[in-house]
Amino acid sequence: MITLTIDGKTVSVEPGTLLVEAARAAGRDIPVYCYHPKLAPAGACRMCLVEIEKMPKLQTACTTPVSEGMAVHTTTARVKEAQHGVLELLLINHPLDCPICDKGGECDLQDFTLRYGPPSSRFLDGKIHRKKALDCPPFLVIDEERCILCQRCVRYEDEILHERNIVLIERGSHMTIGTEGRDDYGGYYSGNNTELCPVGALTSRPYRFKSRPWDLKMTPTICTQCSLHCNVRADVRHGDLMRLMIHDNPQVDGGWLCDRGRYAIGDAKAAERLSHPLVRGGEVSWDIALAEVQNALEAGPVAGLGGGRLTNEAAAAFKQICGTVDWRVGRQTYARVPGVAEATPSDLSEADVIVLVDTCPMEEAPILDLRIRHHKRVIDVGPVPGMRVGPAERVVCAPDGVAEALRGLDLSAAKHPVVVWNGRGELVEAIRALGAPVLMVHEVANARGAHDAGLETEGDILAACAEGKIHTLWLAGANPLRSYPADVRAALEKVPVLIVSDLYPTEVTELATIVLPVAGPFERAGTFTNLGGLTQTAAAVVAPRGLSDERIFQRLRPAAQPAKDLPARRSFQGGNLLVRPHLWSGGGNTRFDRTLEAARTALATVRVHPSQGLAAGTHVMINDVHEAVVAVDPGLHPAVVVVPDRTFAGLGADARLRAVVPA
Amino acid sequence: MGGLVKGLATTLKYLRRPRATVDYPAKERPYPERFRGLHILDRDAEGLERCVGCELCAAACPVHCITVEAAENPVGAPYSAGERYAWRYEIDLLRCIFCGYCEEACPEDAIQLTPRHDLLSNKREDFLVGKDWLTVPRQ
Amino acid sequence: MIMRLLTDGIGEVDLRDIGTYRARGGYRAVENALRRMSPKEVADEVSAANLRGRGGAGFPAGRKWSFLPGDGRPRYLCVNGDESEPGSFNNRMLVEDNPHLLVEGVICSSYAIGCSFAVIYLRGEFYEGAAIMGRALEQAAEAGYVGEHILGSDYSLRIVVHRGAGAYICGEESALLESIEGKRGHPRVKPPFPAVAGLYASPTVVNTVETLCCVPSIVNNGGAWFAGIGSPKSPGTKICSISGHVRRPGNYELVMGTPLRELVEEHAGGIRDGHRLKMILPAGASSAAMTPDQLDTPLDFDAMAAAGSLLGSAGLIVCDETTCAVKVALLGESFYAHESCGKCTPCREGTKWVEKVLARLEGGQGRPEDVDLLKSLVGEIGGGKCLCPLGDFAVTYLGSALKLFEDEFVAHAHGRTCSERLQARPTASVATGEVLSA
Amino acid sequence: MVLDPAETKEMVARYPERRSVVLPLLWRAQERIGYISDEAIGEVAAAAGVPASEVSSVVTFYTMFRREKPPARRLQVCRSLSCAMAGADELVAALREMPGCGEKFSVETVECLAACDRAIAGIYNEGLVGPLNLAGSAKLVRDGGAAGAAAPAGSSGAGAPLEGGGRP
Repeated sequence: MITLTIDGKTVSVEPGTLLVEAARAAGRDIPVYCYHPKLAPAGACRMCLVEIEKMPKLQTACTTPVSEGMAVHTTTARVKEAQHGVLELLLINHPLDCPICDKGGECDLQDFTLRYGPPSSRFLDGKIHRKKALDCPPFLVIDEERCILCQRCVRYEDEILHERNIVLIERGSHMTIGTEGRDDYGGYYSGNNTELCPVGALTSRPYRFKSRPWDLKMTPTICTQCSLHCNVRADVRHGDLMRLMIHDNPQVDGGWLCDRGRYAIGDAKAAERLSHPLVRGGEVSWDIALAEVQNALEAGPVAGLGGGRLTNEAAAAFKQICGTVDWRVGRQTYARVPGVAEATPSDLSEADVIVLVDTCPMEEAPILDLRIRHHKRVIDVGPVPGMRVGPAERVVCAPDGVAEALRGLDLSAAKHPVVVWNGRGELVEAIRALGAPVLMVHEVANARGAHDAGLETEGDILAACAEGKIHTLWLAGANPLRSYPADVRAALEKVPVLIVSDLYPTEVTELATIVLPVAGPFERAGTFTNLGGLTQTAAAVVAPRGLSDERIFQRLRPAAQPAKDLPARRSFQGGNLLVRPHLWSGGGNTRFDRTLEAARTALATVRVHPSQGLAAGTHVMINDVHEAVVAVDPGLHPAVVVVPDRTFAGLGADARLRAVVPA
Repeated sequence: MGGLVKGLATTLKYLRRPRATVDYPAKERPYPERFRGLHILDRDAEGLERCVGCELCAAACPVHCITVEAAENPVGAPYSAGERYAWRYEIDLLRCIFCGYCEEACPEDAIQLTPRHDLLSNKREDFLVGKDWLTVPRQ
Repeated sequence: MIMRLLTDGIGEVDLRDIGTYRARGGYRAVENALRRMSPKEVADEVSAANLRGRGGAGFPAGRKWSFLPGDGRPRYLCVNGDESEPGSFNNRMLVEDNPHLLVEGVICSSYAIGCSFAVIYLRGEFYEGAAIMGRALEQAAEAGYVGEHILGSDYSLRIVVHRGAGAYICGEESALLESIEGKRGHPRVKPPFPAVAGLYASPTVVNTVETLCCVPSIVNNGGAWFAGIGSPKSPGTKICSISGHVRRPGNYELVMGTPLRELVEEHAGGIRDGHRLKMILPAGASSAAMTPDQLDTPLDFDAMAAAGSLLGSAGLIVCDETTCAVKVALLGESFYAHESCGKCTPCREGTKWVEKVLARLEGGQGRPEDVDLLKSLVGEIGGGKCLCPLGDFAVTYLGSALKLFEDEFVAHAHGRTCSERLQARPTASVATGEVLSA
Repeated sequence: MVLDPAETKEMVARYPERRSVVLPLLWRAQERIGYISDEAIGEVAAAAGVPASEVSSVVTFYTMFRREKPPARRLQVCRSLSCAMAGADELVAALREMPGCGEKFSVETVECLAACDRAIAGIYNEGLVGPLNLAGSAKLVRDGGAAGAAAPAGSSGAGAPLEGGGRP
């Protein structure tokens, strides 16, 4: 430990601690703009100049590490004069449009000017005017005039994302930030910039002019868009969810959010939301609907599908009510690999080798990917590249050759290997043979919780439906028509009573006998278990539209005869048309969220290998029904074609791709 | 007896004096220019709303009688100069104490307290006034 | 006193030809070093020579080399040939007219510090210099001085010429490294210094062209010999670039410690006819002005610092009495505002502000409070408040001029202009084809 | 393709790390087509292994890189101290009044060219020229090529006595 004094106060900190952090430990606040605890020191803004005894010049507290016996002063006349100077200079070209700025009220430039700044400006020589309210789709709005060029965003792009979506343009007093060479942001993590930005230069389109910070009621909760469960702070005004902010949990999210998690706030206000229970198409009261449900539960063999959306409590209740329940609606078959140690997101930071098994974390759990792309050694096995950013040793194999490729890996030299797998395909034996802890990436948000609640069953419920063995099937937030290929519709049509509890009218509510509108995310409280086995609480921050799943199950009695003797599970993987998760298409209901609309492209993208001879941008038809546009990806196995999950209904192993000549 | 005379004399004296009351509402007593009466939302020289929906009035209001919600000006047909305007601006006049803090807080001189003071209705909801009531008409 | 250590033969023979260069004893230092000396011995001679960096700061090269940690990481040598300080043009001459001397210096120095990859960073405007340097390296490689197993020894060295592209800031060593790494030329936070984490985060020495050109003669003649030349604390020679209102502007290689007066009056031929000296900016636009009464200051690092200015890279700009101190400040400030990299606040915002105020003063739109404003801005930008020295450079002349010529600033602040004083030359229109006298 | 792939490969191999090749390749692109096109940026980015946006950002930092095709004749006049004291501003103003400025030729100001002994110094296309006078530089931008009074200078020193660096 190193002992030093800051403004006469003695403090002991770890060696290597920067003065700005030591000062915080001593209870002194040193104003900073460019400094950010998650970014490397830049020394750019010069706001944190302090006086250190025996040093002739003022030093930046954000770049100076502590040393033994150092005597630091943060409030001397020289320091105050320097702070004065820096703020005066920062403000000369600032537009001072605080009244219309979204950052007003939580802006460091406002706060520090009030605390450390000059009372008025001596600058009379005409401000430099720049572009304002520059849209940077899908979510960012850039205001070049307000920017103080602290370069936090630019460094975040470089150091955290290893992308360069926002860069510095020009130099000197002409310098600005922007997306040089393109009009949109082009990444999955733009929203963090709005929080990193100490001023109102980077704000978000969905929150634009929505509220003032002092109007907001702020509640910590979790995001349930994917299985990582990043911690968020939900800001509510007048009962409406205005925005989600980072609520740093080092074990889970490391203090970052992806754009889907941050901006998926439109459910509560979506016009399409189901408002009343429906029985055979007619609106009824909850009492009548639940009585019908109870009758159906007692009329014959009952099974339930779903659970990935449910809280742990609701999942347990679902299991109790239906008896035979399976959360595995999509292609995933494992929530954890039996007999293998479970890894946590933090383990990724410790790992020396990471093996991606036919998994693309950037699409399936984007914040997890931020921990992976830093790594020097990532082995990326599978027909589709799992790493979009950062170096990786690519092991390309055919869709059915993954197990074989894994057998070729030798991890014995690795001290701390971690395997990342999404639980798809028959790979359990091959993965177990690797002998490394496994971090599962789940297809649905609470797969791990559903697994723990016992929502797994031997055999195939949908196949049982097709064979007429099920009388009442309850789909709780599950939509097999989007997740499963081809012949599911026939199976569902065979079920005498189909109960669907969901937020929106979907393909399955059309077939349903009874439809129950349920509370969505941020409308219901409960616990969720993430991919690393961590259970956290979600809060209800806005008024529910519909009853929560848990409340519905509480009002029912268990089914008389849960379905038994189900046929064996079928594998849905096959052929070379691979259906893979895509951030903006995942999670079935994303398509209804208006705030996310900006991120969705008009046409889905199909990825093919260059050897297929299709040029990027070519329009293709899938099964002569779905139109899509081609992207060429040399990282693919030459024979495979990748389509985004939950985008094209009813794709079987026999799906065909046909190029059409662009108009 | 003396008292009666004295009283009558006073009455007579006041009879000749000008009247202290005015014939309201036919006539109105002039108020000082800075009298803090009912609010208006002013317009700028171009006829655009001055209010940009910054909510500082609402923040300054000690009785929380102002509600503002802002939005982005529609392209081509802006309500106010610049990027932002208030699509909702409500004052609960029954709660207002006419302290004038809103006027002081306003960076755009949009909300102003006028000498007008005719606060009359027999329905409570009439005292919850919105933009249509507050905004001065275009010249 | 003129002593031609680095410029010997320039203007007389074509030293760009390796044959000519070798005929005059060139590449002897490489042979001496590689055949007869260990790397440590070469470094020791340079330390003994007390060779101080010619780039401006005057830091001893031998000490700079000694900071390299021996932790197995590769080491690099970067030659700073980004000469951009207004007034300084001595490196250009060395690069264009004596390229093999630099190559020889680079080889000896690389050998001394144990580096096998060296970069000669030349400013982008040196189109011809880069071509000359490239040819010199080819010739040196053919002759076996550069490449694998130099002169049959175990020592191998690769040298590349890397061109800048118009950025004064790349003369700052860490910005130069960023530029070599293919990035924007933003100075880095120090520490770590380049010696510890420089190019590709490896130990790196950055020396300027002239410094490295001194090395061959030190290797050939020994450090003690070099240390005996000129001022005891600043030994050797210095190529002084002198320009402005003198009769014979040009480069003059002088023994360190030669009085300023000798350079100005003897070698440069004195002030142009009919005029008298007003001030000298001894290290280009970034130095505090010196006045005629300081002409006897010896040209070495310490004496110039003691006189309140600096030797820097010795790019002297001489101004006669027709020069307006405010106009000079404006020209300098526009330069720094243009060249500020923009990374740190005081330099980015401050230089532009000062430029605007000075432009107003110069254009007759001054305000009485402007002089105080300028003085205060000198304090806000200077005094080590910026990330790199550019901020200090940007206000050094201004700070000195505000003291020396305050009356001129005050006069401008009250609306008087004297810009016509700078336009001493007859101007002419294109139509008449009349020639501007030059 | 703006760049020659074989040459690019050779240039990448010169450096211990790939991304150092950004500036050399940008120069090569500018030599080939006169400016840095979007296509060139893409090729440089691919060769250096950095995102195109970053290459683009680097281009905007350095003043010598152009993003647009320039006129055939370009004169850049130094405007820093010594040259300004010799009348660079007046020279530039006069040249800019000439017909064809901006289309047939361009006159720009640049900062110090390290040729103060040849004030007023300039760069004509890619060669140093100076001392410039009005007649010579006018002829240069009008007719191109080497012009008498503004003959492209050799290097500072060679062929002229060192002590008398100033040109006649």
